[in-house]
Amino acid sequence: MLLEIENVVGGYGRVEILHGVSLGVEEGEIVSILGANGAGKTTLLRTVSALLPAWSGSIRFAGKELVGMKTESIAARGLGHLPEGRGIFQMLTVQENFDVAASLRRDSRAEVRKDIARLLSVFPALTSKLKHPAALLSGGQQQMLALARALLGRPKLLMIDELSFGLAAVLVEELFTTIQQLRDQGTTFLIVEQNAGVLEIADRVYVMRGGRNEVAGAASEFAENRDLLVRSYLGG
Amino acid sequence: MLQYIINGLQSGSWYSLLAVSIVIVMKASDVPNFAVANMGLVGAFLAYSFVSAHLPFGVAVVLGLLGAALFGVIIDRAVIQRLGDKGHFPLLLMTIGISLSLAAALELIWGTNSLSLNAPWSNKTVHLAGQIINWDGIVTIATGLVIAIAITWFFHTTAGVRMRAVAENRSAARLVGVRISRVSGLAWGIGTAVAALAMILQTESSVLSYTAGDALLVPAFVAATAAGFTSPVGAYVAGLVIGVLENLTGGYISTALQSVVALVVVVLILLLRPSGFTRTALARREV
Amino acid sequence: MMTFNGHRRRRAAAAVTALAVGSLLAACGSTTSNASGSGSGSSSSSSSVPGITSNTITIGATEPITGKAATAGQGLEAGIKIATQYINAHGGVNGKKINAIILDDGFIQSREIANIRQLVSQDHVYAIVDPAGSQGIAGTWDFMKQAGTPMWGPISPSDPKLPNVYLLVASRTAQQEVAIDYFAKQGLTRIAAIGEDDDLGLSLKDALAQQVPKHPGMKVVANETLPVSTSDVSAAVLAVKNANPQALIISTNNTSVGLILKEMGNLGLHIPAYADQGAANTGGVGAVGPAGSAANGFLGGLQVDLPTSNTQAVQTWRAQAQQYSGPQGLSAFSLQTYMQEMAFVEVLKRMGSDYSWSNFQKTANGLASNPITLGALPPIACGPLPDGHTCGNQSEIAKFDATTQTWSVIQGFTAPQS
Amino acid sequence: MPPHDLLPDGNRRGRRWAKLASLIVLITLLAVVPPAMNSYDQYLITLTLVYAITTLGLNVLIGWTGQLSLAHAGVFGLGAYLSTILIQHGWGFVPSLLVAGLGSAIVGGLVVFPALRFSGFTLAVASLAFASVIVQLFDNGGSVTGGGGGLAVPVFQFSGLSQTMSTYYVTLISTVLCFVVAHRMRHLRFGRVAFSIRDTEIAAVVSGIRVVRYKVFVFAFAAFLGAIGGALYAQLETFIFPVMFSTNTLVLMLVMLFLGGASSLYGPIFGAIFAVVMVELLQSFGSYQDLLYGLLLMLVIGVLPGGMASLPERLRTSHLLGRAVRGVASRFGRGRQDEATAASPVPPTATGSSLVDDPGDGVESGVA
Repeated sequence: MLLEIENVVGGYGRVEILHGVSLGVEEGEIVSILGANGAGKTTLLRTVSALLPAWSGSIRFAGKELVGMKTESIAARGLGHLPEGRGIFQMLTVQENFDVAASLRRDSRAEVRKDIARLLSVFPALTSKLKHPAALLSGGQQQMLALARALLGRPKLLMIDELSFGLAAVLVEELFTTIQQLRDQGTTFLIVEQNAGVLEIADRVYVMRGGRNEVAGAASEFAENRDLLVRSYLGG
Repeated sequence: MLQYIINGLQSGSWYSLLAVSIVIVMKASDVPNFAVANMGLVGAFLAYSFVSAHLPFGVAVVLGLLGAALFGVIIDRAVIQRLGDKGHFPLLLMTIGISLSLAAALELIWGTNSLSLNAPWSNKTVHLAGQIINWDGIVTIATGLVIAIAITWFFHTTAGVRMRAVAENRSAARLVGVRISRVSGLAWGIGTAVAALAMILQTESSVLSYTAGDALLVPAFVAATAAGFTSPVGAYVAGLVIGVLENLTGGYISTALQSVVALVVVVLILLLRPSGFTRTALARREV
Repeated sequence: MMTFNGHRRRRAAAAVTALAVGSLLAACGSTTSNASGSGSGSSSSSSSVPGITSNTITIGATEPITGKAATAGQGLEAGIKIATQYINAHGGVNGKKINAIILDDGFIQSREIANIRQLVSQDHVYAIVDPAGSQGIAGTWDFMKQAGTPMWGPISPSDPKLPNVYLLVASRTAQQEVAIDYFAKQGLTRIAAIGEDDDLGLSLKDALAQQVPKHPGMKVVANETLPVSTSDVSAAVLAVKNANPQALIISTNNTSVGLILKEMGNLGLHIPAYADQGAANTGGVGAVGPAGSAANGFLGGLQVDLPTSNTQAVQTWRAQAQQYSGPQGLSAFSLQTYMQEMAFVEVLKRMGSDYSWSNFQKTANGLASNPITLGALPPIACGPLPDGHTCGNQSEIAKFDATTQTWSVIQGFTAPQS
Repeated sequence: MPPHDLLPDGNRRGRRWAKLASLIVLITLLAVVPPAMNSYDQYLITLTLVYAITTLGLNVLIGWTGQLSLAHAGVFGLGAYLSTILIQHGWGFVPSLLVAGLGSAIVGGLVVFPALRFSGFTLAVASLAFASVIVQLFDNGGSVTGGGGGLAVPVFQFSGLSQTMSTYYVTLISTVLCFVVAHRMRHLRFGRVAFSIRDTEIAAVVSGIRVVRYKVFVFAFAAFLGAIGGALYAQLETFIFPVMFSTNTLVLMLVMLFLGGASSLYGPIFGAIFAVVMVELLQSFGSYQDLLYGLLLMLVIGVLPGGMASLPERLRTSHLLGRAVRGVASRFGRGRQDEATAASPVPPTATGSSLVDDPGDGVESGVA
């Protein structure tokens, strides 16, 4: 297991949201977490990244315990997190957004530059916008920047929170395809989604409800069996 | 008139530098540093001690600034970062506590008498366009300008870009591996050094005492606010505006009213332009 | 005998207060009303007059030993300590030793009031001697009147005309009036003024209103008011310069005086400038030190002789003050409270064995016919109210020489022209 | 959600009675004990109560609604000056107290107009300017305000009582009334609205609450309390001058507020006790007292970021304890949620509001 979450309890302030979540992601997989609003998906990702404290339980990444580590150290270990709302620095230019993300890189600047060039070839729309403040990008371009920026840190596993949010269906489709390609190049993905379209690229699926992971299975099962999906969302 | 404007630019430069310091610290730590003036005084008193130990003025100032920067880093590590996730109010109160403690400590160490921090240009004047201009005024205004440019440049270096990223979105910056504690330490170090520069300039042209910072704090915060707490250039300009307004008020209306009038005018400007003096503040608001 | 048992008792009292409000708030319900808590019935209980026992007389003072006026406060504290030490070493007063309780008020009004109340109602001092006269002391007048405790020589408030309050030396206003007369004598008629936006500035306004009309041809050409504790005096000095005056009178805190002198030097405004003793810190370095060469020729008022004077009285004080280990022992403030406490002891000696407050008042009110002359102070000649409790209005003027860093008296004790 | 809301109904009712009873005991003690004290102790207790009322006003403003308005020292002064001037012009004490309070409430309500436009620090600066203007009025009020020289205060006195005790009882009665009113408001719709303004202003707007109306009311109520505090302060000090209402006083108020606990109703009382008692206790440390005061302040806020009012809660929910409870609870499975909620590792603090305009931090919104 690349990422192993075991019986994690946590939440905001005094409010417990995660009541004991357990799940795992194997290297090279695309795993998706589905669930309605308020199911605790975002809270889970934030807890994994130590943006929220885990009250109890264990989170291991590549064999190392993450609970107790700082967010930036977790990122440095190769666990990327593309947060809800994208986390783009709006007042920075696109180039500067990349520069910040290069904080994670320990290799040469030339390497980083090469990577940026490669990412720009994946997302050509960004090329002409390098000197523009990110605030001026369209929603889709911002999502591309967020993805590209997260990839610049060369994560072993990238957690993505609501990739599809607020984007046109065509664009979502395009991004999903890109993710599939990236997986083929060796990146593992854990994707939180409300959009069931993710089932087309995911290997496995967990469904969360009320702060617990209720159902799990192969993505194909869910894709074929809409009934199962609906039931897992609504309970029963 | 010219004389009032030059005097205004001089005192305005003190406010500006403190305001720039406030903005830098605010960016990295998201805390309004009420201790800014007294932390700057640490550098001024150190410089004074080095001058008293017969070091050349320039060396003494550099050592004072370094000492101040180190002090800023220590405060950040020992106090601010420990409270980092506890929210605004505890941090705000903590800087008040730091300020009170520092004033008391400075009084204990350097005494209650006003001291003179003498620069090579102290008490020297130059005649310009029929006006008598103090050298310390010229040096202060020039230094303020240089620092404003330098800080603006800094915010486009890698470290500066990270600081801006942290200011805009702390969590997102951490998620891409920016080490908050380093950024915070850097900001407190640079910020305190800039504040120390302000206090060295101010105490050189007036007197050095542990209460020297009190009168500068409010105008400095007003300047920082006018800049929306984001733009060092805005803070710099706002500081100068306040300084000039104060002196013109003092000269043509009443010295008793000079601080109030400046404050009120700035508020009126804010009422007309809630975004402050700068475009960046506007951009930030739209986010 | 220089004890500070007041502090220990104060701690107890504050603890009781904390208990009374705090622990009751915690509302554990177990509080018993053991809260008379003031340790009141201590040494004074044997006598009907507070603060007097068979072998001690307890006096109290509150001074700004910390805070913005610490330089002055520490000097005022030093003088009381030095005087007390000296008196006790020489047998005390009629065999009784002086016990001086000195509290710190940090130059904060509410603490000044709390201190006076502590001294009177908890420490049961016989009299308040030489408290600092900062603005807050006016908040104790009502209380002092009700308590009846004598207040001897508060440093420089205006006279509240209360039966138990005696002002020994020239007020700020009186000093400034003397300065106005002095300028008139020099033929200087265009007068400028810079005052602080509090009682200091007000005293100057009073002096100008009183005294300028007495000199034909004299007029106030500039009258600037500085915000309290500002560090930016340039606009005010520039405004003064533009009015083209022949002399300047300043009534601000020490630091501002220094800044004003410095700014005058920078602007090339070379006219005589005067400040009263509190503002100029005459005899000390408070104002002139930081001003450097710009302080040359600066005129400072004196309520009490220069601490560098060679009169017998000042020499005796200086010999004592040199032994004093605390700060500001040799300052003019120290000399002032020292002399005033000496005068207080002189009153006590004249009272004989009857220490009642009525006798104190009778003795003090009778000084007009037989003033106390100590050498370093003008004669202390208190009389009955309404005006008699301003026991002296003469002041000196000294000039500062920046090259030798010394003060010298240029006009001896003089009263304002009436 | 305060923890007692989680208690079963009967238990909660019991605690409410216990609270009420202990409050009555407390007030009775405060009524009967001080006459036996000396005037110094009486002064200190009165000063504590005056500070408590004043800080309560600031608490309503900052602690409840998160509006960082810094006009409070000015409003405090306004209460002091208005009441004093009215009494000097022959008004009775109680009417002048009330008129000073209401008048200041109207003036304080005016601050709300910039507040509707500004938030965070911009409001702070605007309100600070407002306070400076007020203090300037004291300074330049000629014979009406006494200018920089100040004003002697005619003190109200019950016949048969000393001046100090009269002021004390007036202050005690005022304190009780102010806290009762504030308590009622806090637990009525008003208080919930105020808190919702603080926590999520946008949500409050969306949910149809007329934020403007409530803001005006909050600012006015805060100014009322501040002015009552100021009027009583004038009675206690018997002499007032403009410098008494400067930024130093504001800093003291902020210290009392945050140190006591900004969102707790009783926080101001703890803050006031600290401010008054510490100064007196530390006096025996001579020249080190200011340093100790500052360091102590830093220490308290470092240990108790939620202020002193959060201490009991903090003790109840310390990390170790919280973990232990959860550990046991999770073993038994049932009821885990409630217990863990009551004993979470993060103590509640009054830290929710943002002093600076929200930086648009999408990721963090919701944490605070």
